Amino acid sequence: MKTITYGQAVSEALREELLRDENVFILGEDMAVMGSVFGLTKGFLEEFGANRVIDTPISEAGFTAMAVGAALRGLKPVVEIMYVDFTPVCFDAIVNQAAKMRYMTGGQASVPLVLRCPGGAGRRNAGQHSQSLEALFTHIPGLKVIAPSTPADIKGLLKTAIRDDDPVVCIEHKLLYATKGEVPDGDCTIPLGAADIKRPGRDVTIIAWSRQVHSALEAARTLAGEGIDAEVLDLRSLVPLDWETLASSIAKTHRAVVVHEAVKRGGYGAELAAQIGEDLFDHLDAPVKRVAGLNVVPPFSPALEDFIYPNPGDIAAAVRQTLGR
Amino acid sequence: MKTITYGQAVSEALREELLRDENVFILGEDMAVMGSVFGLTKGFLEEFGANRVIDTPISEAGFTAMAVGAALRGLKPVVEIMYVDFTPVCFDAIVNQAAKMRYMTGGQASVPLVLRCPGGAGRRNAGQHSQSLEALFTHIPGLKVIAPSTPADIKGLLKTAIRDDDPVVCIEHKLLYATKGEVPDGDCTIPLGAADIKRPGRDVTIIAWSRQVHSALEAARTLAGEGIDAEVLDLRSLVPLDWETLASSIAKTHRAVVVHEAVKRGGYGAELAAQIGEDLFDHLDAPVKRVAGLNVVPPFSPALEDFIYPNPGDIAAAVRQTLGR
Amino acid sequence: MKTKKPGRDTLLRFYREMQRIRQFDLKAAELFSQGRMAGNIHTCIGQEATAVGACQALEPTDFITSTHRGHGHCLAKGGQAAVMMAELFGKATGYCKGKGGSMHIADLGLGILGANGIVGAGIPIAAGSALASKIKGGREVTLAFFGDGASNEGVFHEALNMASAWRLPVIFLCENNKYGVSVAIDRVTNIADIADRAKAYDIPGIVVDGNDVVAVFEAVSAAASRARAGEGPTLIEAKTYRHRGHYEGDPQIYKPADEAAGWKERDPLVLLRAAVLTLDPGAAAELAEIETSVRREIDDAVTFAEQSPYPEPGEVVRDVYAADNERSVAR
Amino acid sequence: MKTKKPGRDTLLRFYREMQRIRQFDLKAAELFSQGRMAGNIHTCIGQEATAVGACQALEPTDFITSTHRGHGHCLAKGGQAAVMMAELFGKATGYCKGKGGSMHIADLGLGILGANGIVGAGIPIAAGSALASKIKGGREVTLAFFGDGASNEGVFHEALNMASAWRLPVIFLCENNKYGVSVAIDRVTNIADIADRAKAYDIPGIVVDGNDVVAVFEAVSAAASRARAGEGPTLIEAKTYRHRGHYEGDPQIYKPADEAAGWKERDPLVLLRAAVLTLDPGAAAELAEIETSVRREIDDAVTFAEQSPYPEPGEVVRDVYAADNERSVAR
Ligand SMILES: Cc1ncc(C[n+]2csc(CCOP(=O)(O)OP(=O)(O)O)c2C)c(N)n1
Ligand SMILES: Cc1ncc(C[n+]2csc(CCOP(=O)(O)OP(=O)(O)O)c2C)c(N)n1
Ligand SMILES: [Mg+2]
Ligand SMILES: [Mg+2]
Repeated sequence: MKTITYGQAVSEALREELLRDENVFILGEDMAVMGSVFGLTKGFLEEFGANRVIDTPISEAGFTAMAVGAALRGLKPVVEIMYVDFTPVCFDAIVNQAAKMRYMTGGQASVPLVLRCPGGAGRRNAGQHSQSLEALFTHIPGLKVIAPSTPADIKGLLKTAIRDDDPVVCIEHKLLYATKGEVPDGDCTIPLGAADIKRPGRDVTIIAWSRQVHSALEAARTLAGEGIDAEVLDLRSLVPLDWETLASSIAKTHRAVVVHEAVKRGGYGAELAAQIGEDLFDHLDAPVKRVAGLNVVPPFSPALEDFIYPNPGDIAAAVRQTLGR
Repeated sequence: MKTITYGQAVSEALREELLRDENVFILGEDMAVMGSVFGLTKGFLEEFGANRVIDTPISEAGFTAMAVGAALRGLKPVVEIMYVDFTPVCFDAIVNQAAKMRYMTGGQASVPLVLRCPGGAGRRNAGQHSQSLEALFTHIPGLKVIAPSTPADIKGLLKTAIRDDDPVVCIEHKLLYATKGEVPDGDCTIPLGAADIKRPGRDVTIIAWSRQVHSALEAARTLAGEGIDAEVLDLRSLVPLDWETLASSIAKTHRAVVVHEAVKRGGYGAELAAQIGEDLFDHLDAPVKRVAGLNVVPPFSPALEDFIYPNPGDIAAAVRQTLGR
Repeated sequence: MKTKKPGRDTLLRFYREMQRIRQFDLKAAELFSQGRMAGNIHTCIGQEATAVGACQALEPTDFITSTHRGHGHCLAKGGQAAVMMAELFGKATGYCKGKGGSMHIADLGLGILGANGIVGAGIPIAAGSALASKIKGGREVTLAFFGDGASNEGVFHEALNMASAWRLPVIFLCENNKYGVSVAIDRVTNIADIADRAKAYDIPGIVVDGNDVVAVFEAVSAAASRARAGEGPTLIEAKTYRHRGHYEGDPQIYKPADEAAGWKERDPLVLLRAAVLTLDPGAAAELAEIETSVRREIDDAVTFAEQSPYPEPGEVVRDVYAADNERSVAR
Repeated sequence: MKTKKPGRDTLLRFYREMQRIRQFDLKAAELFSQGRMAGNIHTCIGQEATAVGACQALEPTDFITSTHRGHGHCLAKGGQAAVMMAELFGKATGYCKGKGGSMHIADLGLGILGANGIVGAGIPIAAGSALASKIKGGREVTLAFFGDGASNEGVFHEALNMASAWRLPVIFLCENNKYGVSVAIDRVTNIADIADRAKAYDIPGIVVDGNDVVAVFEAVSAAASRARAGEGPTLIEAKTYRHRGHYEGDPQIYKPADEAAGWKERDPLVLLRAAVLTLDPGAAAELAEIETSVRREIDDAVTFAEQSPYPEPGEVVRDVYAADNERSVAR
């Protein structure tokens, strides 16, 4: 065990996979000479050479589709789209190419591509640099989607994603990069589709992913002081979904609050609330509450931005409401 | 009143708006000389000239963004993206430009753009020509989304959409073009955000839009024979949403089934089920059921394709289940 | 480097391949018009010389990406008529188990990385395959087929630029058949030759008669040599014409009345037949034999396709994912 | 047609405009480094001649689209320093009520159709504005500012092609400052001059010294005349350099050590000052006066920005939609 930042965990995962498998390579803007704008691939160019760590021109649609082509040839590209907000520029390559190749070819083609997408608000970067867009990907069959919240989880899941034969979209909240946590030594992979109970509890299940796991944990600490024992379930992987862990948590607590930073309307929380409502109706003692982003464009002003996403207070309030307090 | 096809209704709406407002113009592939691949703009080039009915090159990202630019200048572009499946090619123009301009400029900019998107399965057109992608748009604040099911509705709503100051995505199911219905004479506009009860009923509310309204009506007829009186609520407009009509229907029936052709995971039905579960929990006598597309890529084979979207039998079965029969 | 002129036997091989495509597409059009085939059919009748000239210049270990109008490309790269016909029928024995249909034929073993229903999408995928060859140090070349219309998509620009910057072993082969559906390319583009766009990337841009199989063969051979020598990509524009509609059923009101006639005279099969007979006036019997044996191949393909089973309903939920398919399709 | 050489007074006007940009951005950088400003700041220090030369060649009724590095463009097109500074502070008095920040400055009344955070996105938006002029029969010209990096986005290609095909009154002005963030343009593009890409669309492609405000002014004036005469678009490449990092805080490890020095000597303000003094050695006092008065303007802008109120919390849910805003934001 050692304590490192989330950014270092990304970096270690990438480096270890580059070392392990010569088919892995990195493609994206500013990944080589600069070592990525978030400093995640510093030194990689020197260590792995210009064939395995590639600085692209600003041509997201082209290079993401090129990654699909390289993946069809058995390579394992790890592409960074500098901000998840830019994925609309290369959306066809993701949605109509990477996601659908296997099915459309009757199972012949594999696209073992990882798309790393830094995302999220809180840095005063305004409308086109602050979105949480995971729900655009979870709606597309053929894509897997992960959104880890801790250094250990991002390291383990990113490594697994790189080894996976399907395209995986990896959502990395930019505000997590500097956060620290313990990471196991060794190969520490984590399977896709395994949720993690970050805090066990009996009264309510708070379901979250990415940065909102930390808000949920903070809310749970506050609630503990009020005698409310909240379970915090970190999905980690949205597709595949660990329904078993989720269902058994709710079977125990009978109450669920789903939390995400993305816009509420059509967020992945809607899907979870719908499934819980449909399949666990008899277990529920209260409606499933969602605590999510406002249905607005991210504003720039520091005086406005913090209102758009949930904070621990919002989560605690929703839990109290769910419990009728 | 006259009886025309859905395709003719689209055509009439476009023509009447071109006549009414000289700022309206049409932009897209094969819209002028060919009169659109669905024959919807036949004769327009002759009537309105090459400045108002424009054949574009195959450059969706470019011409959709150009429509944004023209809209910023006060024109009212009506863009056709030949299949909604191609919107990922121009997704940035829709998601980061059209949708966000007003907000990012603090209310200065208007983007009165209509994006007509033929969509849907059933024509054996396989993975990249058969999707229902409305949920990609409903998740993006700044976009309005309509998905009318009848000639009268498409005519009235498309006309309103063209007059609206916000970008509106209009989903037109390709299998509806040949369907017929009565359309009122005159200007017959319909406001955005007004649902329509296509069949009143007391036992259950079936919520649907676009082509699935017809499947729902057929299911309702079958169910009527079994003594089940289903209300069929056609949303028509997904954003804005007519929550009042929806809520009062459910307050009456206490049961809801949401139906859509789009892939179930993350479809707009999830959002509706989540909202109903959260806000109408006490009214509900049964869980909200969703009947929706399979979480798969659209297959080509006639032997497979019909399994991917709901049919009236699926809807009737879900209703029976909801009623415990 | 100069490849030597194809001789009589080579031309007969080309002729067989072009006949396979012609007859396949004529048959597909016929079956479609009879309602025996579903979906959409985009024939490449009139463009056979491009597909065959290009693929004959490639090695079996080379790769191609194709388009919505891809039957010819796939047959020319070694695709089996029967397996492709079965795919067009939506049968379990087809290239994609019936899941892809006409627009998604692929055979990774033959180097066919896939037809594509998104105009232009195959261009960067081909460049990506070439990048894989460069990274792995392989000598394979990848060729992207695409239309004149596709050259106006942004990914054309992006892929050509990256292929140039990284000297990738890729050939961009634009089949300029004058139209993107109904829109004549000269109505939406001001340059006479799409090949001139190569200047924007400092790569060779070559115009070739797309109805002359030998001309295409030679141009692609030269480009493949360049690519294998590490000299990077080439843009080739093959001027050609589609005799039929964009899709079967297209009334083609956008074509000037007199246009087709000239192109019919320059039908690539007519040209090649004449070329063969010039070289060897006694080859008529062999040409006829080829036509007959190809007819048999195509008839057998139809029989195979018709007699093949449809996929089981359960297939609809398979192949979405390699791992965890069931779970990820369920929820 | 030839515009006559700008005289002494015109140059002094240019100088004032360039000083406004220089001092605005220096001040913004300073405030940012002090933590008094949030988000990201992309200064255009070193590129002022391009912004000013271009906008001075336009009429007030003309339009521009801008980029993430857009302070200079917006000031040059008539933007008020105070209102822009307030926007950078996220204040209610800013151009976008604080909702847009540095990357989204817009003033539709001044013809500023918006800065843009998506690289390349402004290019087709400008072409669309030009299409509007064509449809309406107006004589306005639209100019798109964009970087060297943006010229590798697909929309560059698509917009130039359509603008050429439709002869739109648009000017594509590429500010080639050698880098897209850390990536030198010559590492990812094989042509020496981005202007050469004009050949792919049969439009004029012109290279100009982007640090020479008169050269930029003349090139854009000529392009604007062409556009107004219905002769269509022009691609202009202005070679320039950014003195600071891509964003404030960028360590710039990717710049060769000796590179900056040469460009510092060719600082556009230094060049222009010298040009003015050559024309009129007695202008030193006037130049100094300009510097002082601009300093006052910028100081006042900061005061205005600092003293302005933040937007009310309720603003967060306004302006998403024009009609039905409340309902569509609620559900
Ligand atoms: C991105 C995208 N836009 C539009 C279409 C619809 N479409 C299919 S084929 C075609 C024309 C393509 O023209 P070209 O590239 O010249 O190929 P050709 O059909 O002539 O072989 C169009 C517009 C599509 N499939 N994908
Ligand atoms: C579509 C998109 N890709 C990437 C980015 C991140 N990004 C912002 S500025 C920039 C570099 C732009 O280079 P250039 O066009 O040369 O403009 P410059 O910064 O030099 O003014 C990049 C990659 C972005 N904002 N949008
Ligand atoms: Mg064509
Ligand atoms: Mg630059």
